[in-house]
Amino acid sequence: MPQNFLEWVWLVPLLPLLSALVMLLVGRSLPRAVVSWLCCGTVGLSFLVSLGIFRTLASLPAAARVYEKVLFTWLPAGMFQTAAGLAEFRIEWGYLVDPLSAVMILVVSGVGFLIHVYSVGYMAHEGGYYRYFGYLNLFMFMMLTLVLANNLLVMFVGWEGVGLCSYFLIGFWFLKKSAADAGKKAFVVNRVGDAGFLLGIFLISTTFGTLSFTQINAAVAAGQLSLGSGVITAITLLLFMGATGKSAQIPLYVWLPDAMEGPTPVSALIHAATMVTAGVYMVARTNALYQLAPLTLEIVAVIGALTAIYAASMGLVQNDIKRVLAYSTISQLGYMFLACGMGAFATGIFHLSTHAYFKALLFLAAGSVMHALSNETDIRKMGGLWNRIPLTARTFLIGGLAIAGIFPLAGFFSKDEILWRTFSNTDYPVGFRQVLWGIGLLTAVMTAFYIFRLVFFSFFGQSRVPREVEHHIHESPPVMTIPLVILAALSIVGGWVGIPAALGGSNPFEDFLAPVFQSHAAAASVEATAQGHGLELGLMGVSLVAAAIGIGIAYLFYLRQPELPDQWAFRFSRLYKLLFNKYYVDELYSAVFVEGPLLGKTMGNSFARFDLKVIDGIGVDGTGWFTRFSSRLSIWWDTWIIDGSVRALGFTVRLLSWPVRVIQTGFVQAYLFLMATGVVVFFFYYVIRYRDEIRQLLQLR
Amino acid sequence: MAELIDALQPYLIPTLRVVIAFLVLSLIAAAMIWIERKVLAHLQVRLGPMRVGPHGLLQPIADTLKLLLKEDIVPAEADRFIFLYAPVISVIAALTPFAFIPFAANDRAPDVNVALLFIVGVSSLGIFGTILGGWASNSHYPLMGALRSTAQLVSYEVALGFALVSALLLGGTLSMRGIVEKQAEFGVWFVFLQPVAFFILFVAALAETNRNPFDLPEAESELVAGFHTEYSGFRFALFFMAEYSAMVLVSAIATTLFLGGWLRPFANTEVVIQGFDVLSLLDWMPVAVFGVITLWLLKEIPGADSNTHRLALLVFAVVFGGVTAALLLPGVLPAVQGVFWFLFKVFIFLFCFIWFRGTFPRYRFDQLMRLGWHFMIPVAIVNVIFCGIGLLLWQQWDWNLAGALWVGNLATLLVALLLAGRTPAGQAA
Amino acid sequence: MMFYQVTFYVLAAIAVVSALLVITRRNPVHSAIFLIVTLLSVAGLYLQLQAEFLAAVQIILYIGGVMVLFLFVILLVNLEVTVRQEPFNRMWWIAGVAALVLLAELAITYYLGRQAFATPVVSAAALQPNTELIGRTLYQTYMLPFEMASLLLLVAMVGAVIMARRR
Amino acid sequence: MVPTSHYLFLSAALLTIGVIGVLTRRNLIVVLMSIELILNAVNINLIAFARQLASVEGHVFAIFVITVAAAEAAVGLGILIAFFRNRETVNTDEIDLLKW
Repeated sequence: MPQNFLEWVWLVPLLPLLSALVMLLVGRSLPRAVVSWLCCGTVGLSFLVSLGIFRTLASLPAAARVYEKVLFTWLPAGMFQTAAGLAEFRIEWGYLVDPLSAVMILVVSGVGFLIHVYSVGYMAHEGGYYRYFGYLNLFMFMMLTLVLANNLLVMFVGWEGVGLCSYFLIGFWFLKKSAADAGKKAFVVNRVGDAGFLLGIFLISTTFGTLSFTQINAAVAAGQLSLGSGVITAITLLLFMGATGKSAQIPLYVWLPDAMEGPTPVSALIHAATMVTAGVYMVARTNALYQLAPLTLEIVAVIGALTAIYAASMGLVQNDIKRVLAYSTISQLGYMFLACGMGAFATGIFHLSTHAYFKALLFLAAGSVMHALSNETDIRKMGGLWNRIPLTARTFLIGGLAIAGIFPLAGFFSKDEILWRTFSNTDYPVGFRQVLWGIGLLTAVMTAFYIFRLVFFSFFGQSRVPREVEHHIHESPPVMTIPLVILAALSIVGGWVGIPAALGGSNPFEDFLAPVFQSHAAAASVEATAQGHGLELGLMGVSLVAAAIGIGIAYLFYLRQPELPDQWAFRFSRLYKLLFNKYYVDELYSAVFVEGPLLGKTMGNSFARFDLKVIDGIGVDGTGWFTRFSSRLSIWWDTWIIDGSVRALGFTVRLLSWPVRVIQTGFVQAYLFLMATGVVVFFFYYVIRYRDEIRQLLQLR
Repeated sequence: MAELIDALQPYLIPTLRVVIAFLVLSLIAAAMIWIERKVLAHLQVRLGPMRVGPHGLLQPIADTLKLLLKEDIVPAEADRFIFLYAPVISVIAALTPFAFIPFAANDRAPDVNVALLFIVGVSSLGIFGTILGGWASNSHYPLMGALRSTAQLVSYEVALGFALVSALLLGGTLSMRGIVEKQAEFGVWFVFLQPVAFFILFVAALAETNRNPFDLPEAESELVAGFHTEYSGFRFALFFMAEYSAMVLVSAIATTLFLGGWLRPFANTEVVIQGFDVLSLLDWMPVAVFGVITLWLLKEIPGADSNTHRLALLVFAVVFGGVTAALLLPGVLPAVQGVFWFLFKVFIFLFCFIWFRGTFPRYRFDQLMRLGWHFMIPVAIVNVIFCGIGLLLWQQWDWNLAGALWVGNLATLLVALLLAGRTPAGQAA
Repeated sequence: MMFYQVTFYVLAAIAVVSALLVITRRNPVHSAIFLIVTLLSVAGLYLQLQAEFLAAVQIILYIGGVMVLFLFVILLVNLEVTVRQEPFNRMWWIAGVAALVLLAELAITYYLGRQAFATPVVSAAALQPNTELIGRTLYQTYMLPFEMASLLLLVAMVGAVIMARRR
Repeated sequence: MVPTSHYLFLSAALLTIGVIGVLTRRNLIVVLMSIELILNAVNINLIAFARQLASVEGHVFAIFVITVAAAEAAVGLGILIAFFRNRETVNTDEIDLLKW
């Protein structure tokens, strides 16, 4: 009975929901053992179900690998005006099983299950045990709903749901102010993106008259919209805005580093493996639209590449182990978007899954380290732990190798796939794609560097652990280490499902996903055959070298000559500070969006502060660079280009924040008045625009 | 013109009734003042008014004249308009409902199918008279009094409403006439099926009409005379009248809902002795009552103080004797049966009001509130629930109606006792 | 039937005029009184529209409940200053203009659909017996919304108590 | 019989008056009263259409509206009292903390 498992798809999200409800209703009074067994059990079960679904799906012929189960009609809202004439707006709550969602639920529930188990050990001594697991399971439900949704609105429910849960979990220790603030920050920043997403949904519904993915794809296949038309570009851009919010891309990435305030397993599950990848998934899910909007794809690619290198550069100098991992997550997400931008959606998903393995592994291992050092996160207070907590250290090393992209670990295949696609994507002009590839390569170097900086800092060298912590360093209990081991294994073999043809593999992963991404998968494979494997192999070699260089520098800096980093930090102190303070972007945002609405005085102050720091920052560091060649040149450069640009920046920022400032009177009736005016205007528009329809409609009575 | 009459037809009768009610009630109010003073006096072993007329029988007239002739003062800082019209609001609110109350089977009261809701609603408008009058006086005691009485009325209106609901459930209709007919059909007054509800209704009524032991809004010892401290003369009289009309109104409602309205006691039971239904003697009750009064008046004549008193007594005796005689005319007795019994019951109620006033000490305000919210309302709600269950048992599993309801009542009493044990308000109750 | 129209127009006029007074009086107590007048005349309109039950509910709940609450609060928050202050805020004129535009638009719409909104041909007894019909609809078709409404009221009550409680 | 459209015009008028009150009055209590006006305008529409369509559902919805109105009034006045206790004012233009 092969269909059976597909019939059971609704179980996948339902199981976690049940235990979540139990937790949040009566959890307080349950003993911890029950809580752990119940929560992990339900997630494990839904993992098994998804495994079954996956196997059933794989057993079907490639063409038949789509199964849509409608549970009930959610919003039967009647007729409404669309670009394609009157259409009936009805939203069905349904689950769509196809290769893409199958892979996703497998990753989500699998990694989720491991992290649940790990949490049992990690949270053992924490209060609010049931609350934690309740939120975690609720998150699983929402995430699975998001992944399985058969239309954009249900997806949006999941989308908001995971945002909510992440808010809960970031602020899990809500008595700690920083945690509560971080939660709020994440929530607010995500609202910005979600607004875009929502607008995109509106636009889609008024364009296609439906939100169901299958129907949208059908409409696209029927050629309802022309390639690169304005509407489709707008839609895709809006959707991508949502993606940048959820997946922490420029400019909305700021919330993710702070989100590390939450418990480490949460960072692993939500802010590394699953939720933050929702944006990538959404882009891949709506690839049919994106493929019609080359402009958007280009933007996606650029944003992805920039985010990748930008975040990596910030990761270089952070001292908080979790923050480094957070920045690395951001930059890896950048890779995924780069892939999507290249139209290689399957590759993006591939990297998504491998990244889920090794990044979850890294986070959990980091958590285990913190566990051993009584919640110390500053790597400068670690070191020499290689033999003190052997299992954790080794698994962490494996994760590091994987993310650095060392053959034959998981990261290698996915990352190189991305780089190769970028390099050899013929949709883009020659210079452009090589530049992107270069950025990707540089990022790879940085990645290898900062990850091994972590490794050497925390596990090798002489111990810098404070005395009082020193004596009770201990390896974590098996309930925590076993998931580590499993994830380590996954990050080794995880990539082998996607061994490219160049290495004699047949990339079954992408073939499996191919039906979801019709055209481009085909195009890509055509390219592959066309260009032969020489180039691909060459690129692999290059990136391997890059990774090696990164590791080498890290080795040189942190094992061979530990004094070097400080010297460099001193010599390029401005640059160092700039990186260390994350380019002052938080300050900038707070200046514009938070304090901007205040009156000019605070504006002036914030800008004065901003200008001061950045002018000095970039300016003097510019001098630092250019004294190498000529101080006069550098002075000229400093005064005119740098200061000028920064002043221009500050000016534009002030200019931009002006309307915000004016509207935000804080006077209730002013807001009400704006609302009323909106009503008036729209009403006016509709009365004029649709007067005949109104007449007809009213005659019907 | 004719069609205008037709159109006005449904509006004429109520208006007429209101006017009549106004006249009758002003008489009743006057009489009530005398009765109240006398009864209170005798409860406290005093004589009460004796000077004006025999046994102070003419006291009401004197009081009325005095009130009407007094100067009608408006405080300087008062909000003039509101101050002047607040009493009118009270009176109107108290009188309008009488348009919808059927006094007898042969009384052609407009039979609106939401009559009860209207009566409750309109009578609840009386609050505005109080609160506005108190506010408009622009003086502290009236303001306090107004606030208190508002809080009190709002709180006890809930309990009152729930008490009414259980009667509605039994009656299955909102029309007053329908409810009475239902009681006739059951052959038992609802008070015997819903004693708890009746009790709640009675207490709530006391609170609604600001009577002892709930007369805080005009607690002399605390705030001079409550919301009508600043009022004098005619307008004061209006407030007074509104208060007594409200008493009569709640009594009328209670009578209709729980005491079988115009129904004679034992309306449809017979005790036949030698082919003669003894209970039918009750039909002669009106004659008996008026006759007794006449005889008493005549008996008083010899021992009266002065000739004027004798004259007055004689006049009263002639009036009552005339009434008795009129009742003996053929056909009159059956015609007035309903009205008589209705008023009879109402007067019993009014007597109870006075009796309570003579008996109970006054609550403290917080006690009052706690009693209302922590005891009356929960009990009332529970009672409604059990009443509903009882009716369900009766209709679905045809239990005996009375039995089911009584079980419900006992359960309610149990709850009440638990509450009483728990909250100090309960002890106060 | 002449009389029917007259009643309507009289009640409507009262409603509109006293509504205007509500928003123009300086003294909140006066506003409250005129609001009561408006509500009463609206209740009268309900009677005309064969909605006795609603009229009763309007009187009991709105006037006997909500408005008393309003007056009560006004008395608690007894502010003489508000009487002397400027009753309107700075943007009154522009807001008024916007609102009037809204009125105009509504008028246009209704004008467009005037045939549709002509006198109904329904027999007067269609909504009778009113209370029973409402009861059945409320407790059968709209059971869930009804329960939700009760829940809403509960929440509102708790919230109000919590917020107004002296701390 | 009065045509439904007249009821609609009446309710439009009440609505507008209510909106003006909400937008322009400074006294928070009066603003709340204006909201009640708006809700009443809605109810008039519902009832008028109930008569036109001979369906009692309009009445039911009007009841819901009244429920919401009651809840809104309770909460609104609760907030108002709490606010008055802190700031000794009920003027809307002195309530501008939304700015932060």
